[in-house]
Amino acid sequence: MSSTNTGEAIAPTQKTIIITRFDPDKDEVPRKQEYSVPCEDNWKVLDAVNFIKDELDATVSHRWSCRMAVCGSCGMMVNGEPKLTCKTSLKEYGDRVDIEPLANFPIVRDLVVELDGFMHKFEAVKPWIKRAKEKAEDKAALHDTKLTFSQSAEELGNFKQFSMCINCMLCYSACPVVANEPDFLGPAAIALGHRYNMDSRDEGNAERNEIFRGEGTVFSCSFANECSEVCPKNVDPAAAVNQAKFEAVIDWAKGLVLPSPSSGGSN
Amino acid sequence: MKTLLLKLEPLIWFMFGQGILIGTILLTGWILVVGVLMPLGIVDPANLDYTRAHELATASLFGVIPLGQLILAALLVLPLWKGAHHIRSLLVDFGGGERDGIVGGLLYLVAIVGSGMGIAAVVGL
Amino acid sequence: MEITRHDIVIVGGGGAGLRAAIEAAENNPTASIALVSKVYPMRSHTVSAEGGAAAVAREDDNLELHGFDTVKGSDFLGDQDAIQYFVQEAPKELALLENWGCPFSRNEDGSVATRAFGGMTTKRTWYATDKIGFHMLHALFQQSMRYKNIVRYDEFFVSKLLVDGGVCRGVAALDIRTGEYEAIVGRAVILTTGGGGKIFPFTTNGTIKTGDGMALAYRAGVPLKDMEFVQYHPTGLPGTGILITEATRGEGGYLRNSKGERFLVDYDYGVGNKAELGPRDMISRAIVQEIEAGRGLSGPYGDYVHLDLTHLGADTINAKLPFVRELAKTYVGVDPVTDPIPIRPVVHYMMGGVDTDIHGATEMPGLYAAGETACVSINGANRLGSNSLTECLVFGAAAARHAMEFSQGSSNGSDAALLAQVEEEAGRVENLRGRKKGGEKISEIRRELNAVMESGYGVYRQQDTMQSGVGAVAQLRGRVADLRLEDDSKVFNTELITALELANMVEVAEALAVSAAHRKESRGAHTCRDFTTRDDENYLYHTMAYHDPAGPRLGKKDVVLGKWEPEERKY
Amino acid sequence: MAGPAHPHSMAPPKPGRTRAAPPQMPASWWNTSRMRTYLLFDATGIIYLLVGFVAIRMIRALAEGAGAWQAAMQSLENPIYIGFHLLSLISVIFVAVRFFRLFPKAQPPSIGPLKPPPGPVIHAALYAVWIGVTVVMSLALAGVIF
Ligand SMILES: Cc1cc2nc3c(=O)[nH]c(=O)nc-3n(C[C@H](O)[C@H](O)[C@H](O)COP(=O)(O)OP(=O)(O)OC[C@H]3O[C@@H](n4cnc5c(N)ncnc54)[C@H](O)[C@@H]3O)c2cc1C
Ligand code: SF4
Ligand code: F3S
Ligand code: FES
Repeated sequence: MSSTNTGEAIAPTQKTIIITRFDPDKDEVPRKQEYSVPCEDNWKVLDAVNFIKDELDATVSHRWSCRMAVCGSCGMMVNGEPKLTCKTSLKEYGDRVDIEPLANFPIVRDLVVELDGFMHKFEAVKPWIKRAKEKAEDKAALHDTKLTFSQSAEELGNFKQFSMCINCMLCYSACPVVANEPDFLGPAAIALGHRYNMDSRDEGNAERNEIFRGEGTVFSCSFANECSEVCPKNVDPAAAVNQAKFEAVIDWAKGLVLPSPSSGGSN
Repeated sequence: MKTLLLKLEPLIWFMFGQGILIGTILLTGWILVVGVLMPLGIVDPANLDYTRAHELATASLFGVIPLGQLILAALLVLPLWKGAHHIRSLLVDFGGGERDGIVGGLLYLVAIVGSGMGIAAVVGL
Repeated sequence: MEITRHDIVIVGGGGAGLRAAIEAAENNPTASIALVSKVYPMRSHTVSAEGGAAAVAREDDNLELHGFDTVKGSDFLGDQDAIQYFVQEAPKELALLENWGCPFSRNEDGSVATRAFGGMTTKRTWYATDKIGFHMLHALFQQSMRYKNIVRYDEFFVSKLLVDGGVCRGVAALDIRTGEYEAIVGRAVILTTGGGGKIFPFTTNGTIKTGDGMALAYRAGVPLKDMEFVQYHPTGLPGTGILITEATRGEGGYLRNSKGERFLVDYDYGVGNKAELGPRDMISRAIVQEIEAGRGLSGPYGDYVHLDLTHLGADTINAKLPFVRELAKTYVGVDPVTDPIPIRPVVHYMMGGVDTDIHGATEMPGLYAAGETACVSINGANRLGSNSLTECLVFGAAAARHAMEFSQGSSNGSDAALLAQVEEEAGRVENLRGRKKGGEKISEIRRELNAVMESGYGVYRQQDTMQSGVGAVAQLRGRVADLRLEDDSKVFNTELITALELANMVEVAEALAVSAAHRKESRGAHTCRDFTTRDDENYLYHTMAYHDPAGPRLGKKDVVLGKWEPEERKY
Repeated sequence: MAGPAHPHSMAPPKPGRTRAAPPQMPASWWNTSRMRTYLLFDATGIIYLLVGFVAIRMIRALAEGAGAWQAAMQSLENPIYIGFHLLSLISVIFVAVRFFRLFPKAQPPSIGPLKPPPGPVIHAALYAVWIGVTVVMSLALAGVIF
C-alpha cells in the first residue's frame, strides 16, 4: 500500500511553480509569474494551483470543479504537455513546473481558455440520437419502459469507448492539425459524432457523414495520434476520427453509385 | 481551390491510404532488388534483363488478367499520392494552413501528372 | 445593463436543470427558455455520480416496494404523496433517458441491467458501469442541443432573484467572462443549483457545490426545509473525499475493520450476505462505532476502515467498476483488484433544501426548484442511494411543466423595477470586487466554517457542539461582510465568485446549524448522542428555516403520511 | 516556452466578449519523441514521391526497349541512387511498422455486414501479407521464381 494512506505525512518539498498570467485589461500579451510552493508528496498539479490561489495570490484564475477527473474543466499545459491537472501527480515533475493555459485555444485570462469555439464544433456534429422516424412524435411511447431499445453487449461495445469523453480538450491542445487548421472539427467533436454513428439506436449516419466531409472535414486529420496519447480517459479519439474517415468515404462512394436519398430533416 | 479540394477529399484520402498500404507492400521488394541489391551486384542484374523484365511486366493470369501491368500501375501511381498528401500535411503542421489550398492543389497536380505518365508507360509495354 | 426576456429562466445546468430545460422546450416549442449556469453544463457535479439511478424495471419488483423502501429509508420523514408520484414517474423518466442515448449497461438479452443498492429490496438501480451521472449528464446536455429555443448562458453566476410584486420574475446574473451584470428575465424561474456539500471540509462534492440556489431562495424569503439532514456516504477516500460508489457493495464488496472482520454482520442492518447493503446513515454510524471501538486503521488523513473488493476478481471489477479502479489507483495508490481500499464516511448529499410542493413550486409565485437544491421531500431524513438522479429527472420535468403553465398565465413585470434591482445588485458586487480595505481572508473563513461544521454536524451530533456551532456560524456570517479581495479585474474574476459563494455557504450553514440544534431526537442522518431515539410524538414534522437578519427563524410543516404508518426502522 | 499557433485556432464562431490572447502552442512541439516519429512518418512522403517517379522512369524505359532499359538499370548503380534507395528502403520499413501499428484502430467495428477480425489478427495479417509479397516480389525480380 502506498504512503498516501498509511504511515506518517511527509514534509512538503518546495517547488517553483510558474504560472502564465494574462489579464486582457492590463496585459498586452501573456506573461509568466513564479511562485514558491510547499508541495505535499501526494499532491496533484491542481493542488499546487489551488494553494497559490488560496494562500499566495488570489488573482490567479483557473477552472476546476470535481477534482476526480470527470468534469473535464482542469486541463492545462504542464511543462509543455496537455494534462488533466487533478489527475496528474506533481511528484512526476522536478523543482520547476511550468503551468500554461491549454495550447491552441485563445486565452481569456490566466489559465482560462476560450471554450465557445469548441462548443460550436461539438454542437456541429449533431450529438444526439437521430431516428429516421422520430419516436418523439409519440411521446407516450418514448416514456414506456417496455420500449427501451434492446442493445447487445457487442452493439454497446461498438461505441462505449467513444462515449467516455469528458470534453477536457487536451486532445485539441495536442493535435498539430488543430494548431494550424482552424476549421478542423477536431478529435473530441468527431469522436462524439462517431459515437452516435456507431450507436445501434441511431439512424443519423448519412447526415453526420455529410458534416464529416464538410468544412471541418475529418480528412484534415493526419493521424498524428497525439490526441489518443494525451487523452486522460482512453477515449482513443484517433481511432474515432480514422474510423469516421473510413465511414465517410464508404458513404461518399455509395452516394456516387446510388442517387442520394434526401438527407433527412433539419436536426 | 480549397473548396475543390474539400469536394475531392474522400477520393484523395482513399488514394493516399492505398498509397501507404498497397504502395508500401509493393515497394519494399522493388526497392530492395532493383534499387539496392542489383546495383550493388549482390544479385546479378542479368537476371532482370530486358526480355525477362518485359515478360514479367506483361505476365498475365489465365491469359486474360494483365497481372503484371496491374501491379506495376499500382506500384507507380499509389506512392505518388501517399507522397503528395503527406508533404501537404507536413507543410500544414509547420504553419502552412493558410496556403493549404494552393500548395495542396499543386502537390496533387504533380501526383496527377505522375499518375498519367505512369499509366501511359504501363499501357505502352 | 442588458435585459433579456424569456418565458422561463432555469438556473443550473446539472441533471435537474437540463431535464427541466428539455421538458419546457418540448412542452412549448415557441417558448424561450434560458439555461443559466456558472459552469458549462457538462461540468455540473451530476457528472460525478457513479452508482446508478433507481426505477422499477424488473418483473419481481413493483412501485409499491420502491415506495415503501424510500419511505422507510427516509425514516418516515418523506412525504408519501411525493414519493408515490416519484416512483410512478421514475421508470418513464429513465426510459426516456435511454431513448436519448444514455449508454446503460445491459443484460444478456439486451435489456437495461439493474444492480443492488443500499436499502433497496431488489435490484432496481439502472447503471452505466460506474459512471451513470457522467453519462446521464452528457446525454441530457447533448440532447438539449437539439432545441433551438433553449438559450444557454454558460458561465453566468446568478447572485440574486428578481422579485416584483411578490412574484419571482428573473435573476440578476454576473457574466463571469466580462464581469458585467445582466438581467435575465422570465415569467418563471426554476432553481436547480445542486447541493452545498462544500460547507463541510470532507465531502464528495466538487468545488462548485456551494448551496447557491438555497441561499438565493432563502434570502428572497422562501424557507429551507429539513436542512439538518446531511447524508454521510460510508465510503469516501481519506484525504480527498472522492467517492467510492455504493455499487461496490451492491456488486458484493465487503467492509472490514482492522482485524479483517466483516463488522457489518454484527450490526443488524442487513441479513447474512446482504450485511453491506444497509442504508447509508446506518452504515456510516457503524463505521464510526468501529473506529471508536479501536478497530479502525489510521493514516495521515485520520482513521479509516477497509472496503474489500479483492474477492470480486479483476473481471467483475473491470466490467462493472472500472472508474472505481481508476479512482483508487490515482488518488490513494491502491489497486482494488489486489488490495482493500481505505475509506471513511464523507459528507455527500443534502436531504434538505428549498421547500417545494410536489410540483416543484415554492411558496413564492413564479419560483420553482428541483434536484438536490430542492426539498420536495422524497428523501426525508435519509436518502436512498440512486434515488436522487431519478429525482432530478422526475421533479425537473414536473417543475418545468408547472413553471411553463404558470409563465403562460403570468404577466411581465415592470422592466424598470427589475432593472433597478439588478443595478443595485451590480453596485453591491462592484463594491466587493477588489475590496482591498477588508480584513478577512476568504480561504481562512472557509476553513473556519468547515471546521465548525465538521465538529458540530457530523455522523454523530451532540447538543453542546451543535449549540456552539450556531454561534460560531453566526459570527462567521458577520465576518464575511468584511472580506478582503485582491483581484480587481473584471474578466474572469474567480476570486469574486468565490467570495459570493462563501457568503452563500455561510447562509446555508447557518440554516443547517440552527435546524439541527433544534431537533432533539435521532432520525435518519440526524443522530444525536444525547437523544438517541426517534421521537414521532414531538418531531414528526419538516423543519422550516426562514431567513432573518438576526439569524434563522424556525417553523414547522406537516409530513404527508398515507399508506405507510411510521414504524421502527429495522433492516 | 510557447510560440504562436494559427491565430484563429479554436476561435469562437462570433468574437468573444472580451479581448483574448491569441492561441499558443509549445515552441518545441515537434521536439518530443512521439512527435518526431509522426513528423518523420509524414516526411517519408517526399521519398515516396521520388521513388514513385524513379519507378515511372524505369517502366518508361522498359516500354521504350532493350537499350533504354539497359541504360536505366545501369544508371541505378550511381552511388547517389544507391544511397537514395537505401534511404527509401528504411522509409518503407518505417512506414510499414508505424502504419501497421495504428491501422487496426482505424477499422470500423463493422463495414456493412462484414466484421473485421480483432486488432491483433489484423496486425499479424498485415505483417504476413507485407512480408509475403516482398519475398515473392524479390524472388521474382531476382529471377529465382517465375
Ligand atoms: C460523488 C457523487 C456521487 C453520486 N452518486 C449518485 C448515484 O450514484 N446515484 C444517485 O442517484 N445520486 C448520486 N449522487 C447525487 C446526485 O448526483 C446529485 O444529487 C445530483 O446530481 C444533483 O443534480 P442537480 O442537477 O440538482 O445539481 P448539479 O448537478 O450539482 O448542478 C448544479 C448546477 O447549478 C449551477 N449553479 C449552481 N449555482 C449557480 C449559480 N449561483 N449561478 C448559476 N448557476 C449555478 C451549476 O453550474 C450546475 O450547472 C451523487 C453525488 C455525488 C457528489
Ligand atoms: S477525447 Fe479525451 S482528450 Fe479529448 S476531450 Fe475527450 S476526454 Fe479529453
Ligand atoms: S492528434 Fe490530430 S491529426 Fe488526427 S489522430 Fe488525432 S486528430
Ligand atoms: S477538476 Fe474535474 S476533471 Fe479535474
